[in-house]
Amino acid sequence: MLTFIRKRSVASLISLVGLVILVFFLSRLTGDPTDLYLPIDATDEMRAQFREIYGLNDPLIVQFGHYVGDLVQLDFGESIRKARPAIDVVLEAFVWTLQLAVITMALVTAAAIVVGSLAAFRVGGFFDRVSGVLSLVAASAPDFWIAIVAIVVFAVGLGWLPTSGTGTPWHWILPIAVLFIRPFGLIVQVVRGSMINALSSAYVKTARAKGIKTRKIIFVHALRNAMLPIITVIGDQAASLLNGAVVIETIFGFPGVGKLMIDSILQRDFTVVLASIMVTALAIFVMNLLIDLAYAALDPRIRH
Amino acid sequence: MSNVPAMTDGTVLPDEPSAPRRFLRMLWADKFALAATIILLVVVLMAVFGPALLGDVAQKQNLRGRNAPPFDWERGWLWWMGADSLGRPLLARIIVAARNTITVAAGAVLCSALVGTALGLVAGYASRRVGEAIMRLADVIMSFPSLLLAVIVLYILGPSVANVVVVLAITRIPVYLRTTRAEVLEIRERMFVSAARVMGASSRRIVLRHILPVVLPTLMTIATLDFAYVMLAESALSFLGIGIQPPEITWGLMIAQGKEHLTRAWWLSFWPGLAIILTTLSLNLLSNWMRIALDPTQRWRLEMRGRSNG
Amino acid sequence: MFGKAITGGALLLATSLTPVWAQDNKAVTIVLNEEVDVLEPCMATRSNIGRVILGNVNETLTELDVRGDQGLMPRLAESWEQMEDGSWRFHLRQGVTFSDGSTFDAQDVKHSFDRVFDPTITCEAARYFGGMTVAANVVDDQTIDFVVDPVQPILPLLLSLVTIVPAETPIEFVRDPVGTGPYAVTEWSPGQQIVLTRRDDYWGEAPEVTQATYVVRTDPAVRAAMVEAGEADIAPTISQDDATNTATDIPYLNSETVYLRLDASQAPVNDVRVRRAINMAIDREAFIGTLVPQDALLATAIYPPTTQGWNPDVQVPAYDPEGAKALLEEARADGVPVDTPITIFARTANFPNVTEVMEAIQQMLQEAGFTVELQMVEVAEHEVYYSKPYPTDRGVYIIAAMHDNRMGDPSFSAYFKYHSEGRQSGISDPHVDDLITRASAATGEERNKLWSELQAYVHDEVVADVLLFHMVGFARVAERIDWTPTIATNSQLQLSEIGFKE
Amino acid sequence: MADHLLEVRNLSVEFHTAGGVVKAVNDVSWHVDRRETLAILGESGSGKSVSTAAILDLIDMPPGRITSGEIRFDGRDLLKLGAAERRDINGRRIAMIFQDPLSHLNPVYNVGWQIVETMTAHGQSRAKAQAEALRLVTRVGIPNPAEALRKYPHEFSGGQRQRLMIAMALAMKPDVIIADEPTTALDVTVQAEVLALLKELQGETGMGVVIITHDLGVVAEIADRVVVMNAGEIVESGTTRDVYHNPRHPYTRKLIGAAPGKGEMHAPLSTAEPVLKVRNVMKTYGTFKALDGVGLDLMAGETLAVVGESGSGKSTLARILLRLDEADAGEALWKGRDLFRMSPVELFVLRRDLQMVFQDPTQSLNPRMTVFQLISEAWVIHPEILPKAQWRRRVADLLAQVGLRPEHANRYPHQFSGGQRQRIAIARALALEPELIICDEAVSALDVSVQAQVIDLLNRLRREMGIAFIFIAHDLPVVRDFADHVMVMRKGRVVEYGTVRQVFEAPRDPYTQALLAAGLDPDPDVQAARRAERLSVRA
Repeated sequence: MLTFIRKRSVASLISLVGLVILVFFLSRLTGDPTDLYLPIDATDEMRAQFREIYGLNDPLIVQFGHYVGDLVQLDFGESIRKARPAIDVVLEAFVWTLQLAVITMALVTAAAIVVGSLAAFRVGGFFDRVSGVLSLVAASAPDFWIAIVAIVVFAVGLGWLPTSGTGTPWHWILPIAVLFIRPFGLIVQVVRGSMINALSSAYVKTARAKGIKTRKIIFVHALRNAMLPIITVIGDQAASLLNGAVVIETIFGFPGVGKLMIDSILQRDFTVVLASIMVTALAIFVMNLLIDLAYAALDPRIRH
Repeated sequence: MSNVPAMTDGTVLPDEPSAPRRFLRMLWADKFALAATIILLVVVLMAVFGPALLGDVAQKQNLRGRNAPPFDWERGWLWWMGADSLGRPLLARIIVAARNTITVAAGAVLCSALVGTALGLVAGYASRRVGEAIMRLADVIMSFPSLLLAVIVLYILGPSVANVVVVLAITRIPVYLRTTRAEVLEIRERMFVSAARVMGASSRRIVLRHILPVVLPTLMTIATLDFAYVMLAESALSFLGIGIQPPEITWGLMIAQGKEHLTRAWWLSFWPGLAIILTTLSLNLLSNWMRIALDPTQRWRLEMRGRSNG
Repeated sequence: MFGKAITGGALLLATSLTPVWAQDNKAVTIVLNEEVDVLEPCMATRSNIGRVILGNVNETLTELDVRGDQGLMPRLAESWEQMEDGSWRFHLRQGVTFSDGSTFDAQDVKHSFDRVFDPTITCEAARYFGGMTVAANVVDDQTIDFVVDPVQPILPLLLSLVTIVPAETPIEFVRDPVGTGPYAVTEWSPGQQIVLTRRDDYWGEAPEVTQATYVVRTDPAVRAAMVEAGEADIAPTISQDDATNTATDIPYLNSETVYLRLDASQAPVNDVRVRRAINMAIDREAFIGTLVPQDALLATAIYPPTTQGWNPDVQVPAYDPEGAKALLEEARADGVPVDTPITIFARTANFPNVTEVMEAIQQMLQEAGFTVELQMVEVAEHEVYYSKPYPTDRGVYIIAAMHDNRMGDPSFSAYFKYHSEGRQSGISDPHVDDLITRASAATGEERNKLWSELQAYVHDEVVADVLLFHMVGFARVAERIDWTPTIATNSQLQLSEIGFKE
Repeated sequence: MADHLLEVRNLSVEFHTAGGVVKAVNDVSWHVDRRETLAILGESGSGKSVSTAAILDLIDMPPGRITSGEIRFDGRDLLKLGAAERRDINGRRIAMIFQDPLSHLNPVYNVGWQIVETMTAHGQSRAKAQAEALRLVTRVGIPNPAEALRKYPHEFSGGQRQRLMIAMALAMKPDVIIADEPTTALDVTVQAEVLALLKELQGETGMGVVIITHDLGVVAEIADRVVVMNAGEIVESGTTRDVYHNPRHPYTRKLIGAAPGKGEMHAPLSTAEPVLKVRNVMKTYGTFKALDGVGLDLMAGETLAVVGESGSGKSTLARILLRLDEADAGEALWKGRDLFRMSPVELFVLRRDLQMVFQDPTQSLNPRMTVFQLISEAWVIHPEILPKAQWRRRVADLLAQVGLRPEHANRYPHQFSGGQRQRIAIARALALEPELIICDEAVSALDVSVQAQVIDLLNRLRREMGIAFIFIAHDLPVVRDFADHVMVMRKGRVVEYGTVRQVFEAPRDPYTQALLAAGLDPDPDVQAARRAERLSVRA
């Protein structure tokens, strides 16, 4: 297990280094933050001064050298826009994203497993068809559109929920509900497919011959075997949530890392972009490790 | 041990209908898939002929007739869905926008599928080291923020339909790459690959002639799903203001523009939203159908239904 | 810090389920449209920061009256006069304390100035002092002299842009601004909210609002919805389309002017007939009340009509597509390459309906015989085209932009937009340069006369640009609140101006 | 009619398939009594396991449908009971042992859990069930039973897994045990042990046993009575001895006739210079020694059988000779040139001479290529063999040679039966006009009658075309009729090498002797004698 983790870490580290280099240089092709940060009628002295303060006059490679030099001391640089350490800004936002991702994925997983398993049990049955169409619609809908419609209906029209923002548990309901839809649609389909496979396998026949109750066959015998591909998709979906649900965060005024990322990209706040990439990459790495551990926990054949 | 009896040596082989007829029959058997196919055909027709027929109407502004409500049967059929904030008929715009929408989605899916599959085949069949290197590349692409990529490409190359295709294609490459590689790793151990090697087949021949055809159905299923995904991604880019920009039109862009008027003129973003949902839903349904129709062990489900229905 | 944030999140989940968006009586919630990145007083001229702290937390020596017509009014300065040598002397208010308890005196003013010009931090307020050197000399605790080179006739106006901080403030961006204003920052959770609380020891009259919470929603529909749903009291900017309720949605001239900058160095735009034709081809009236709010004004200058030296005689070019065509033909006959494709670059989300407005303009120009492309670009790319040095490899282009001058003096616009050295200028005309130089140095009626002359000359003779609209913004104000937006609402929102209806 | 323990009466089941409605079983009746063993004998597709699936409510409906008949148990018709009642009978009164225990045991739960579950599902307390599980696992002869309960199915050998499966089936002391091909995937020596265990347990509990098999030897070893099924119908039934000695139905006669190991043994050809000389081949995977100094000689046109149980290294040897795997050491001289040291170009030329027929034709034929494409691919790769114009004709010739029809050329592999597919695979090998064909378990997956046909085909090819064969098998009787020399392998080593007559009639190595002894003879009398002998030895 330890060698496995070490191997994985090395591979991830290589990717991360490549990513940081790529992002660092490519992002700097997209214009000078000076022009974006300073007002349009700023004086030339102010511009020169700004470039001096943030070391933008140095050749790119020198800037990169400085950046890496700081990075090895765990200094992720200063956010130009927010005038404070980029890592603080990112971690603050990431906590929100993490909570959103964890809660959403927990709900999605639970719901999708139940719905998908029941659909798989009677393939072609009424429940299968209804849930099939619903999950497809869910997987096909543009989320920003749903988000706005949801605000108009539930917050403005009915007044049941706050429109946006954070503060109380009520504020979480709409964003989570909207975020829930797409992964739910996708995962239900994967659960269904995987469960159909599992339910048609030989050991299920054994269980039936043993006289095991149907519910137990589905949720104990078949489900655990069907979990591997399901966990893989859950991981993929969770990873994309950890990268930040830009659209949803923007609409609901949720201070997550996706919104931070798009703002920083548009404002060319490179240190924040790089820091958020590294933080999310680390989070996804940890999540992938957890997924591998889950594989091993679920399937003894993988343990070795 | 299957309950379904297999044919023994002496059984006479039943004659099978030709492949196209067979597929038509299977399509007929699944009414959802049939409806989906019809919708997609309509969309394709819109994309092919729409701009030529309605291009001018769709651009003709009428500031005084802006946000005209839908279901006004008095006016021409083009106005049945209402008009947008510049008084242009929404129905005509949706028809014309089909081309860009489909071009972007099809272009991105095609490019990413081609590149991803090619890399995946190499990664799966070449030496370990090459395979690992390609996988690391895939990791980098995967974790490269797609929005940043969009901003970089569109900043350097300018916002155009072709460049949006490039952005979306790059972000989707890893999907095909990983799937292909995983499948290749499994298929290369199969016996018919060994059989080909015993005959002296070259690696190229084994990959292209033996492995690729087996991977292809899976890739096609993914591509249909991805088509839907890319359409949504394109509209999200437009929504965030870093995708395709007017005067080009896509459905996603229409939603993004219409959202400003959502409280007063819901139809501006409703119809293109519906168009997207219907198209992606159709693609999803079709891909589900394909998963069964292309799998010889599942096919009977459709063929059975087709027979009892017809 | 990580740990703290997690606890914060957990606490949040643990809070009771009662909707807390219900408001306490004299507290208000204001929903802004743009993230507040820093709360640095010297950055208060930035609209998102200014709306939170300007006049609320930090005050300035002088203040422009935007509600009445009193012009420049005293705030932390009680009076001022210009000395013989052209320098200015300011007499400061007494008995003023900062929210940290320290007393306000001339040293604080001097430090605030030094901070703005310090090379180790980039303060936005410095931009208004370009091309001049300012020395602040403390005379005594209540008196300070400003020596400006060259002599600056509108220095008191400029001082309405410099916020005063205590002399102890470090020369780096602060996160907890200390000021003399009626409110102090009591909470700032980045990304969530900023809370200002009323100070008891404020020198002036105590305002009605006890506490103000600022939240940010970038989507205009959401901002409008929040006020409607009672979650917020004031949304200073909502979109025109959401402004459907006349009882709560108040339009206001927002000091922004939309225009198309023409680059007179590029053929065919270098021909004045072509520039005139462009102006004549656009049906400005058609936009009013459709894509642009009913209350917007057609522009004849790049600054709003409330500005000094406004020339009421300059007329909006009449919509005359036929005339435009004729002018084009004339130019074509003289060998001007009028068929050269021209690209309009406009910024996405620059103002409401910007895309639609630009699409309509594109069509109008095409109908007049121009070959026009439209490209919507994001802010960074827009900047590439907008400011000098202009790119030379992108063909002939027109840039659509919006300019803000809320200071009431044309000098905040003229040099940048029309002087041949100006950063966003598209023309190079010696007479214009001369007028600008003279007007900037002049005072009183002379000054107004020169500005008027410049306005007419640029508009009618040079045809430097296509002036479109003085824009209108909409604020949505909850029914219980007594507050109206002003032309300065884009840059500040003084809580002391807010009252409650009973 | 007396009341039997379990009785199937006039059962008919049909399935909906791509080819239309198929009657899986038609009007089938049989019964089993206490302490009795009934064998249902049939080849694949005969419908032999359908009726037992119906007993345990294992038929998926759709696509299956029971059209008529009843299943009497305990005086009730099972088919008329509700799902809950049938669940209560399953596992408690009637239990099942499946073929291929690896896939029939749930891979993600440990075996203790699975055995205990059988009991708790029928209302036993967990503690009692756990104690009972330990007893059962001990009883079926698993070493370290307490520890074994915590292990997972993949951690056991095939024979142990089948023992565990039996333990699980016995948990509730059922009245009837149905065993579906319980020994098919097992090595011969293990097969004998498992059958003996079943017999012993039946003696202890007095249960009725229904055993489904395609193997006459199994029937002879264990069954009291037998029903023979073909194409969904019972063609013959009676006591085992009666059916074997006086088969009335032609199908039964054909089946008995096809049983291998009764024909004339080959005499090796006169000594000639060997075409293939293999010396001292070594191969290790990690720490596992797959091949440990293997060597052999093969004369032109002769057949060498390589026999061994799973893990003996026989398949590794085949793969290494064809350079699908690389040997660690050793040499293999093909006509004097070392195969292992050939450059890719030399190897490419050599491919024409050395061909292979794989165990499972379903896997070795690319499912997406037509028969024509499959066979002609040889000439695409080696264009010098045949000009393109003659491909069609030659494919037709080859198909005729292996007993298929020319019009089959345009079909896909899945449209053929297993035996036909293996013929296609042979035709493909022949297309390259090889001098040596390596058959890796080429007939093991086939039904007995088909097996005989394919071996006939190979025999003919050898006679007519002088092709040499290396014939890899796990089963001795199959090679008896076919091989010139036999090589017996065990754990990567050659334990015995000699002419077929030497090996069968005078085996020197104890392992060969054990292999021969464990083989089941289709004659119940022979088996009875052997059983008696075993018992006397033990006593």
